[in-house]
Amino acid sequence: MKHEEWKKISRIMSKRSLWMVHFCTGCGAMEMPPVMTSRYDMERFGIFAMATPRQADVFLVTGYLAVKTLKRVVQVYEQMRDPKYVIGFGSCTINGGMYWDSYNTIKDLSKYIPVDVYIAGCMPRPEAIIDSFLKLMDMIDKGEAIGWQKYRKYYDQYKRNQKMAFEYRLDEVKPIKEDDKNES
Amino acid sequence: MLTEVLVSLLAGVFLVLALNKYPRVAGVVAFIISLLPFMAVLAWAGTMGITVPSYLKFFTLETSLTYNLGPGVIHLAITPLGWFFLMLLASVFPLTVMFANSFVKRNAGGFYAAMLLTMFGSFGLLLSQDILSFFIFWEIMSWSIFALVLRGHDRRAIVSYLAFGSLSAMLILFGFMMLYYKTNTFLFADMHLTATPLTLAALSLLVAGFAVKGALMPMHAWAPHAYSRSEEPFVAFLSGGLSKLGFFGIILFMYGVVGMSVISSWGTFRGVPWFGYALAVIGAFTAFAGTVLAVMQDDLRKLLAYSSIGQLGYIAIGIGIGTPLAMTGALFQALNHTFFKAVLFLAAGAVFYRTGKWKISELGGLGYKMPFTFLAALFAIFALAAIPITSGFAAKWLLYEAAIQKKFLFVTPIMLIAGVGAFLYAFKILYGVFLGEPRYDVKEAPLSQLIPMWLLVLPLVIFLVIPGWFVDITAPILRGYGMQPIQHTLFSINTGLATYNTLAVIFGMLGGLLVAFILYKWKKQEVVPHIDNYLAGEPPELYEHIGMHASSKYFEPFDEVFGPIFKKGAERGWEIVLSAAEILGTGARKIYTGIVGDYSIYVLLFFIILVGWWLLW
Amino acid sequence: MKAKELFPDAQELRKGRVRIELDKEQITDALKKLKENGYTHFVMLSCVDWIKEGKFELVYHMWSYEYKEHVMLSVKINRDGEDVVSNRELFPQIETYEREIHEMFGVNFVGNPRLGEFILEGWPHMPPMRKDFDTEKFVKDLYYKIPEVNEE
Amino acid sequence: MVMEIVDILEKILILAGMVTLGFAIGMLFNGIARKVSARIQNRVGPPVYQGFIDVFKLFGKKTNISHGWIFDLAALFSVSGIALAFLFLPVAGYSMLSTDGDLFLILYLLAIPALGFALGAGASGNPNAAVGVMRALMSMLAYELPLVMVMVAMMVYYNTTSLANIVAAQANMQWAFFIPIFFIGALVADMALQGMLMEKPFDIPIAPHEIATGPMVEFGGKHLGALMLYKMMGTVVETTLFVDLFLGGGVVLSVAQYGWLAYLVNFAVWFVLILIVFLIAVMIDNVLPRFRIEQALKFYWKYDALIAIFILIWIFAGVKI
Repeated sequence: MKHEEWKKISRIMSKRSLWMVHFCTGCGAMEMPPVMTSRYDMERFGIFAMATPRQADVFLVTGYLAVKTLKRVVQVYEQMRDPKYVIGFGSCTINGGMYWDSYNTIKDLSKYIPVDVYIAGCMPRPEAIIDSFLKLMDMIDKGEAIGWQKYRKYYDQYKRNQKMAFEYRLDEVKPIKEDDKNES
Repeated sequence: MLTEVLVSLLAGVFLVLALNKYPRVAGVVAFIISLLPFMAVLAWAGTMGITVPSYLKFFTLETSLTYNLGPGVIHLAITPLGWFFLMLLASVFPLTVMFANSFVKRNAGGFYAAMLLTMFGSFGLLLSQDILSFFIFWEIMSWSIFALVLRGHDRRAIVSYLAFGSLSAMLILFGFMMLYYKTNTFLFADMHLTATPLTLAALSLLVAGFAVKGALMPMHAWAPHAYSRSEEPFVAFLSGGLSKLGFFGIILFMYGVVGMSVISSWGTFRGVPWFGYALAVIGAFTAFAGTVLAVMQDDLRKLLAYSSIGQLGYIAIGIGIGTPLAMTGALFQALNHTFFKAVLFLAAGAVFYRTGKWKISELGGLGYKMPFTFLAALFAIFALAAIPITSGFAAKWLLYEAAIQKKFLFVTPIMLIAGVGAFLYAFKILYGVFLGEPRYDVKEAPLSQLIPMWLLVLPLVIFLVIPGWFVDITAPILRGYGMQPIQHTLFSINTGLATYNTLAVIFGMLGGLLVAFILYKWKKQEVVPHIDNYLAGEPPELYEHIGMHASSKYFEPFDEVFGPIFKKGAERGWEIVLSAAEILGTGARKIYTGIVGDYSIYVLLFFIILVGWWLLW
Repeated sequence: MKAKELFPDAQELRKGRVRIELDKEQITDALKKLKENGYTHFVMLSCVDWIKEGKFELVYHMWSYEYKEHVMLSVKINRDGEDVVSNRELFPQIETYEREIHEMFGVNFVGNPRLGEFILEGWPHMPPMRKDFDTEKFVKDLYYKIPEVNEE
Repeated sequence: MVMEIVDILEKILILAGMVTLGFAIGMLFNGIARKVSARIQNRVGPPVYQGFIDVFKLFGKKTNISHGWIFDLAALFSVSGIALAFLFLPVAGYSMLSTDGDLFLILYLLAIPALGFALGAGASGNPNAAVGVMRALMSMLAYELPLVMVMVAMMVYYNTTSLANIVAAQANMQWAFFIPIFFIGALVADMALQGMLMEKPFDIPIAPHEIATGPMVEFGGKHLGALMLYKMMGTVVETTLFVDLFLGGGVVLSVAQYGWLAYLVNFAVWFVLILIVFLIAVMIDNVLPRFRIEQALKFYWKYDALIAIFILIWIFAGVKI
């Protein structure tokens, strides 16, 4: 079998079996039960809720993230194994939502960990959640869901941003040197 | 040549005592002398029908010897049963002495002297052919064990060993007196006993006396303390080797001196002599209770001590059932227990040597630090839990088969459930000591401790592959008691109920491992540090001061269920014994008044009774 | 005895709700008195920032199951770092509220050993609940200025 | 000599094929169980081949983590141990290695993957895993008592400990299920099977909501894939054990009489029977809550074992010696 075909099969398998770990700090967790249970039944797409990040493929961040929770989110994200995907859930992960001026919540999740799919809305409907998963599947199939590769590639930038948030203090943004570029 | 062996063992005792100031030298000398019994085993192997290459025969030994010591005659001879148990003891003994070289620091000469004297007593005991020499050697062995228990400086251990040791000696002495009264001879061979109540009483007393050394359940109370408070090399020898002498005694007198036909003529219960049935039930109870108590222990040595009690119970079951199958199983279990328990006690000693801790809840994560100790202990634990990738399984299997063959409907489930209970405490040792969070930054145990452990693991592997060989070794013993050895080839045993083929298991396991290995090597992996653990998202740094090792009160639900039954029951039993002892003591206190006049009256009374008895008789 | 009888200058806001204004030296005695007279439930300790007066108002909320009455003991202290005595011996749960108020407003409670980092991890700035802390400016200066990940 | 080698190779091929089939059935069962649960909960549910996809995906993960070589032993021991246990079972009356072992061997072979798994879970150092293993071992202690009681009763009744012989005896006479005393025995063993399969109400060892799937908490990627294979094969092994004991191993046609047709029919019947046994367990799983571990122990040792003792007494009184 050719390498390409093998990769294709592998992609199909991983898109049909998305095990997720959801980080329920925000109000978005409330929308998950209907999605999982008989009304919307996400298991028919092979999506299954897992208890630990070690077993999971998809990371669902439901709602706002305080800086303190961001530490846990990063911890959990780094414990997941590649390939791994992140879905940002609700307005809070996009621009802070109703917490846009809170001193303690981050505003844009994609600055700290790579997000593959965002779901807009406050709250997003269960249909929107399912739609986002279908979109993610589509992206996996086409090889577009490459957040985990980005995290590896721009690891120092993500780490720098996380550090700024954790310390509540802007570091001077160093211009990317030519040597660093070559290394990454 | 036998005299020379015995004399050099005795001479060794004094030699190492003289070398007390140079512990290392004493250790080496003791090790060289401790090899003598093993050489004797090899020298006698030919007479047991086992061919040993000539370069392993260091000297030739006469098979029997008689010493005329004025008042009595000591008859020594090698029998198949004696040879088998001598083989067990003699293979463990030099290795424990070797282990002691780095382990025992304090008054090492005394330690080696007492060890050699113990071996001397056991050596003579296993050879003796008359009750006089049997008792003399038994006492030498028992008292030198006492000397070693004394070194633990634990009052409970010393007092309980002294009490139970004396009780055992007393019971055995009474049994011997009855036997002598009945037959008027010292020699085992000349005793032709018949089925009388006196024989039954004598046999019961003897079995009860030997059960003390074998730590069967009502007589076990000394064992947990003595096992857990003495030095590990000695405990390995005590649990691995010396505890088998009790079963040697039971087999010798039950099947050798008294004989199966006499025992059967007292009546049988469902095809098994009720004497044996009772012994099997006691053994099953011991196996179960020992296991349950082992699960509840936190002290590593106490856990191993109770586990010893539990595993020895299986031997009693086999002896009790008394069919060829059961006897083979019992002897096989004796062999396995000798080796795996010695390994476990030595591994515990090595862990203590490096960390200085005995409590399971204080240890942890040593598997990566001491990998060779861990692997040896893992093998021993597999043998203990009777996992079919060591020889431990074959022994238990034979016992189960024997029990089913004799339709032991209620004993078999207890045996099986005790076997499952063994998984529980086996994992407690594994997790609590070797797995989990690394708490100590220690080195691997020294080579002089690793070599004994790994040499002791070897038989467990050999007899896994070739159980037929073991049946061949024990065949002369069974023939001696008029039993037919069980059907077997080199790699498989057929019991009439089923077949056990080790080759199928081994090759199946190897094939499975191969497939699993290929599956597993398919993808690369990276090794992460221990601290990188999923803790519900909490950063692991928070856990640094709490620790992530969950081994304290590990089987808490188990303790909650079984604790009230076993601990309280045992406590109540001891309270009764204690109050009885107190009543006796206060009674005795009234006699020992401390007034000289009273004592003179006692002496006078004694003489009057003596004279009166002589006149009236 | 009811709070009204214990403290004559207490003002009853409405039925079952009493407000007592005290100096900060009296607070421990007042709490003890109330505790002995049936106000056994210490509900919470809250803090209000009166920035124009230059005061922090600490409010101790008590509840009596006997009289079904909610008593608020109000203490005003200066904003510029005036110390207050900790009452953790009287009601152990006060400790937690004191830690929170210390973190969010910067009030120092003398006698509380655990005044340290509580909810905010590694907060280097002014206590965020004080009214002179400009949240919007802080957010715009920090979160909106964290750069996007540069994908080149 | 050549013939012997060809014979051995043929045997090895058949065994490898059977093990592969076993794993395949296990994966299929996983999908069926999820589909049935979904239908009970009025959902659509995943496709029945979901188990294949999941295992394939787990083995296809790009990066895997390990906590050291002791951790890796779990993957090796669990897959090889369960495959070995499967080989020693008579499947639809067809004996792979079952004449070389017996029931006791199978009981102890089932402990190899369990202990190997426990070893890996302990080596990960996660407290959740340690708690999960403790619960798993205790539930093992709990369900084994009634199970071995019934097994001992059957062994004494059929006067053999070999599972192959028990299956053969049932093919000759009647299935043990239809003997009244062993019908009760089958009920007792079915309770034990519920614990063996770790289905509710006895799924406290892996309770995902309390201890994050317990022993499996640190396993991901290929390690988890190996454990999934073990669990899936475990369902096949355990249900086959039950079917062999009580339902005659699914043997309806004699091989001597009908030849290859008998094999085909027997395999079909065996498959249907283990599926039914498994689905009963899944259905019980779907309607019951979860026991705490000491409650599970008390349930098995008080009620289940009591009925088992009744069976033992029956056999004790009835069998002539």
